Amino acid sequence: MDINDKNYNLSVEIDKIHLRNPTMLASGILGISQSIFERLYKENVGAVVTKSISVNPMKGYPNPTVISIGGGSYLNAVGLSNPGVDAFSKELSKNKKIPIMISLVGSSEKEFSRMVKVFDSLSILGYEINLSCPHVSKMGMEVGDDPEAVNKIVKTVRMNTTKPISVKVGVGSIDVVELARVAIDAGANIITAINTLRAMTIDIETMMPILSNRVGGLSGTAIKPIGVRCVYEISKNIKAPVIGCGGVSSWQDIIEYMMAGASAVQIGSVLGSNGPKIFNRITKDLKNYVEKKGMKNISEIVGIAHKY
Amino acid sequence: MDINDKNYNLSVEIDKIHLRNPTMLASGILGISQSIFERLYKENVGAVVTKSISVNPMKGYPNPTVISIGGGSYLNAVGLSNPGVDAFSKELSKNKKIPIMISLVGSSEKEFSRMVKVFDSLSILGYEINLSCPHVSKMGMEVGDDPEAVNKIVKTVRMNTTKPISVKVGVGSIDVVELARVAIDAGANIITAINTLRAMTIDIETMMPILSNRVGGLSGTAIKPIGVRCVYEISKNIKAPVIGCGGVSSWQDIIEYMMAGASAVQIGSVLGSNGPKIFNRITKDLKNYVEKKGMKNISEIVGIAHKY
Amino acid sequence: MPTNIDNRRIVRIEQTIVETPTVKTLVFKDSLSHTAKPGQFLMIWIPRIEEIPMSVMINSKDGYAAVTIRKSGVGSTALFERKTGDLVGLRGPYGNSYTLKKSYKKILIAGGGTGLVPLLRLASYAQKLKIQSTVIIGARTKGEVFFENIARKIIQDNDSSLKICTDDGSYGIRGTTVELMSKVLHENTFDCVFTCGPELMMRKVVDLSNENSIPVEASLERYMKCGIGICGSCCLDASLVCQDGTVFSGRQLSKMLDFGNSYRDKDGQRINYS
Amino acid sequence: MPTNIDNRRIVRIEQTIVETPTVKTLVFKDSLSHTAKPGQFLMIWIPRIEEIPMSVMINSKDGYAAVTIRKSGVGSTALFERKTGDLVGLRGPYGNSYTLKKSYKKILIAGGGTGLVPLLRLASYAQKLKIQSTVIIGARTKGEVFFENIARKIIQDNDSSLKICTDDGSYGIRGTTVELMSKVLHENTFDCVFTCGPELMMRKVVDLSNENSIPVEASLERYMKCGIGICGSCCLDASLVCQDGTVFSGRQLSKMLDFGNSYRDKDGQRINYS
Ligand SMILES: Cc1cc2nc3c(=O)[nH]c(=O)nc-3n(C[C@H](O)[C@H](O)[C@H](O)COP(=O)(O)OP(=O)(O)OC[C@H]3O[C@@H](n4cnc5c(N)ncnc54)[C@H](O)[C@@H]3O)c2cc1C
Ligand SMILES: Cc1cc2nc3c(=O)[nH]c(=O)nc-3n(C[C@H](O)[C@H](O)[C@H](O)COP(=O)(O)OP(=O)(O)OC[C@H]3O[C@@H](n4cnc5c(N)ncnc54)[C@H](O)[C@@H]3O)c2cc1C
Ligand SMILES: Cc1cc2nc3c(=O)[nH]c(=O)nc-3n(C[C@H](O)[C@H](O)[C@H](O)COP(=O)(O)O)c2cc1C
Ligand SMILES: Cc1cc2nc3c(=O)[nH]c(=O)nc-3n(C[C@H](O)[C@H](O)[C@H](O)COP(=O)(O)O)c2cc1C
Ligand code: FES
Ligand code: FES
Repeated sequence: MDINDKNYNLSVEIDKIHLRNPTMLASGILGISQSIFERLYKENVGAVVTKSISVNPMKGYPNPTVISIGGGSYLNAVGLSNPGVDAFSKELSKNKKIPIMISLVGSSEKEFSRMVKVFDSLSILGYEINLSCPHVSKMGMEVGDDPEAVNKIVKTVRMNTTKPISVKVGVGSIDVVELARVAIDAGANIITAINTLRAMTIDIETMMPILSNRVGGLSGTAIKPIGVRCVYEISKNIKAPVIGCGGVSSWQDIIEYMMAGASAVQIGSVLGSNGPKIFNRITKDLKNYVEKKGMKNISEIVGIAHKY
Repeated sequence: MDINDKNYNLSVEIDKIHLRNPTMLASGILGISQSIFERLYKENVGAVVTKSISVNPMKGYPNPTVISIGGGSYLNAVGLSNPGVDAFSKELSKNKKIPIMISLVGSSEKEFSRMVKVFDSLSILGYEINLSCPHVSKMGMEVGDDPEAVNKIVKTVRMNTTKPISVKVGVGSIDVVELARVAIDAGANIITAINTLRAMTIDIETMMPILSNRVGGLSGTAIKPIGVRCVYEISKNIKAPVIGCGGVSSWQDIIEYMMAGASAVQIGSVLGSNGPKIFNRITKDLKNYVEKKGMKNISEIVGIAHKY
Repeated sequence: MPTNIDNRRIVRIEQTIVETPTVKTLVFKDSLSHTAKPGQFLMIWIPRIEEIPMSVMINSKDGYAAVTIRKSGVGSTALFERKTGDLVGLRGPYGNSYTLKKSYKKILIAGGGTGLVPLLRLASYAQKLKIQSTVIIGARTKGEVFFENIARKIIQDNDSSLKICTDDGSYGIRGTTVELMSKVLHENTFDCVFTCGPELMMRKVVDLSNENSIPVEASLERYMKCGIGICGSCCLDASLVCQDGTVFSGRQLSKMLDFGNSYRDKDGQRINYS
Repeated sequence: MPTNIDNRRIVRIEQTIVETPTVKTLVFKDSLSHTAKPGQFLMIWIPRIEEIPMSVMINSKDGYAAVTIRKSGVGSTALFERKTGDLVGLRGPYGNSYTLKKSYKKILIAGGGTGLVPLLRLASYAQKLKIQSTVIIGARTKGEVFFENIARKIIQDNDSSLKICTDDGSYGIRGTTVELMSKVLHENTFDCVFTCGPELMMRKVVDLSNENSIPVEASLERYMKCGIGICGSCCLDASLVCQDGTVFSGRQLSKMLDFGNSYRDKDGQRINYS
């Protein structure tokens, strides 16, 4: 890469993936439109992850599906609504320069192999397998909580692609480090941690759960210390790059995740209050940080907290 | 109970326990001093839970052990410091009128039976078994994640007392409903949910984890939607009263937990910013609520959200 | 009183007004909505049924606001059927708004159906700024014309500036909004055109304004889940209707491939306007 | 600039001042600490080693503050050994403070060792309010007397109002703080007595003041983890030293069973003062 590239000292390597900077768009956030991906790229995002895609289109749950609970935290139960593999491969068909990871969700090996076969000819970085959506039955976390299913699905995806595979883990009812180990042993290259945590909120005036699905996933500020802990524990115990995710809203949060062991960091909910321009602001702030500290490259800090 | 008691319409029953109102002090908060319990009782607390007590005194971890992370959330890794069963039974020996539950922690059946034998002659309501402390090895959650150990420990405590037993569960690596089921099947009467969630924070200036134990437990505002979800799921699936805990800072939070299925609600971290007088304020607010809604008793709303 | 627009407020419906057999206005108390800017919308929660975006209707009573619903699918029908005393939740107002420049002397407002909701709020703002408005209300047929009285009251100073047209000529002038607008443009000059209504109509209004080199702004609708720029379901080319809109300028719209051509369904698939 | 006292600030040690071989003052920049009230304390983080409570020492340079440490166990020794340029973390200032009433004309300040830290801050506040202070500094022996110059500077208006005593008579007057105080009380009248130092000394100062019907306030120490009223480790009877204290009045203290009698260890066991 050109040493004059203004992002040079922010560039990171995650397995075989090279990114101009460590920021990524988290899955499910603005994640269904190539035009939006192009806009985010202009705003300096390092890479984008798509909404989790399933074999068939899914309408998701009725609204309310996304609610702000204050303090920069959110609950969502969108129900993995997505246009399905065929419509979505058309959406991305003209992609050339945007670094895209496709998030996959499904309930059987067959579904995953079908999707990878369709997507693999596109110009994409690789895949993120969503094993951690906490609010859709027979998909996401219900798969992620079953090590045998994880093993089979990751192996299936591995057989169908040479591109890097990340497995997205969450706080479910199996230890996050164990889950990561199963995924890496089955052939995944990267771990993304974490997804939302199962949560709910009840409106006390009407006495009713607010989300139509009643239970959803907690994201945003509230989960940051849990995400940092998971990244720290995974990177301490598993030999694979980790992508951090959960509650990031500033460059300081990115640095904290990287010090805990993340090679790159995804940003989700905070787009709500800040819009796509947050990537531009945060990458500028990161550049300032790296320059002020006199680092050659930001990845010098990856996992540095493990020293202490 | 006298109908003229000013708390009459706030009184709740949890198994065999009668409380004048549904507020309780959470374990580990101000929980080692009989004088403090008396002060809290004057402030109108419904009941107090002691710091988790072990057979031997424990110094806990070096400081920092408790840190505020902003927005009403906290991380702690006190390491279950406590004076041990003998000193603590002396502490409570003169108790007459304060409704106290003793929280117990340990790593073997022998330890639990030893403690219950000492405590059972005191004037106390019952026990809360802490199976969910996320940051001390061989105690708390490491026991709680092992259903066989849970079964044995609860059975042991059951054999040694006729007083009500609550088991405190958390978000670990076994499903919270499953854990509650094991506990109730083994003879527990009540479930307390939830404890703190494993989390950490790194100071980016020094690049070091802040807690001396590095990893600790997240409490306060951040975890409320997770606590509400756990109470909702447990009370939906298990036939036993549930005590809610996690992130409560107002009367509205108490109502939300009760609508989710909690018969009483514990308050912890918010004592930090509000002091013991918060019990007085919240119980007044609850009384206003009950009166405004024209309810005979606050327990009318327990689990009401399950209707929808 | 809540100051954060994301806070969900539970409000009681204080009054219901039948506009047509399928259109109803619900009045409620909410100070944040009362001061919404023209073009902004609320997310209205019909508990345990749906949450749907609704433009904020004007209500002159201090602290009060309203929404006007056309009954269509599950959510809007449930909302339509709410009675005085029922509770609904709401959050917002969200989105940007029409821009009324102080230099404007005369503006053209063209729309129909519930598209009039933000336009009437705009007209009342214009009136306060002493900007003269010509309002075109278009409908397919007489029974679908509503808000005529409200519009007349707002632009009371000049009766001739309210023009109504129906496709079948059963009321007002026969013809479409765009045909009528074309005529009006020949006879008058305007500083800006503002539109809201069916997208194909708006496409034509925007094209016509662009051709006549008149600034134009349109308020768009897309399928919305979050309303706050997170979920992406409301995307319109590279824009988010909830966060970057709902109001876009003719300049922005003329570069958009989706505008007047396609929208996205609940699952995010792109669907072409027939 | 952080406005929430709970926010952890990482500060660089700008200066170290050796007071005695085992007592050192560290100066750093922190505006919140600069404006701490007398009696308030900081939680000082020595990264990866300990976090310990420390009273805020006065520092006249705007935006700067200091702490004065007596080297004892792991944490205080590590802090003692920090050099200029090293980083420490801090949060606070926490706790209540001594109360200086405007009506006061003359006060007695009695303490020793690092107990002088909050007392000197108090003396400088008193000076600003034009309240006359008599300061008694007590120590076991000459080598343990420090802060004499700082104290003299603060109460510069009246040299005779600084009195120093040592148990062994190696410096100043021979005798204990309490003995000296007893003498001073015979010769003068005071509106209030303020004390900080070893608890058994404070117990005697409080008793003596109570006997003489002079209002008295003492700043206490207890083992602290959270510093913010959560953990309960600092309990003193039904009070929390971190939240309700550190300063208590003679009236409050005279009702306390723990004061001067017992404290709690790191594990919460009650230990009697020998
Ligand atoms: C910014 C904005 C302002 C609006 N203002 C008004 C108004 O003032 N009055 C009015 O009657 N209508 C208004 N609408 C349209 C209204 O939101 C939809 O008609 C309503 O959501 C239909 O819901 P449903 O459950 O009845 O429809 P469904 O049966 O669920 O779906 C029918 C169609 O309604 C539309 N729709 C459904 N849900 C949504 C949604 N969450 N967001 C957007 N469109 C949806 C879609 O086109 C869908 O195909 C507005 C829409 C937007 C985006
Ligand atoms: C409000 C307050 C203000 C203080 N101000 C000063 C000051 O200005 N200068 C000064 O030198 N000392 C001050 N201290 C005392 C100081 O905090 C302790 O001496 C110090 O914490 C000892 O730590 P250590 O690791 O060296 O001791 P350890 O070896 O860990 O323990 C030795 C003894 O020190 C005390 N101690 C240890 N940790 C704490 C703690 N977290 N909180 C309270 N006491 C503790 C206990 O009595 C313990 O038995 C203050 C204490 C309090 C509570
Ligand atoms: C509205 C919404 C939709 C989401 N959809 C997905 C999804 O489809 N697949 C997925 O792996 N994660 C999904 N997530 C989780 C995010 O990718 C991310 O893991 C989580 O929100 C934590 O990051 P944040 O705190 O920065 O938002 C979604 C989150 C939100 C808020
Ligand atoms: C400083 C601190 C110490 C705690 N110690 C214990 C403990 O000893 N035993 C226990 O069961 N829970 C302990 N907890 C957890 C609380 O009882 C409670 O479950 C948790 O803090 C969530 O409630 P909150 O959000 O209201 O604080 C502790 C929490 C804190 C903050
Ligand atoms: S509705 Fe979710 S981004 Fe616009
Ligand atoms: S130090 Fe924790 S309550 Fe005082």
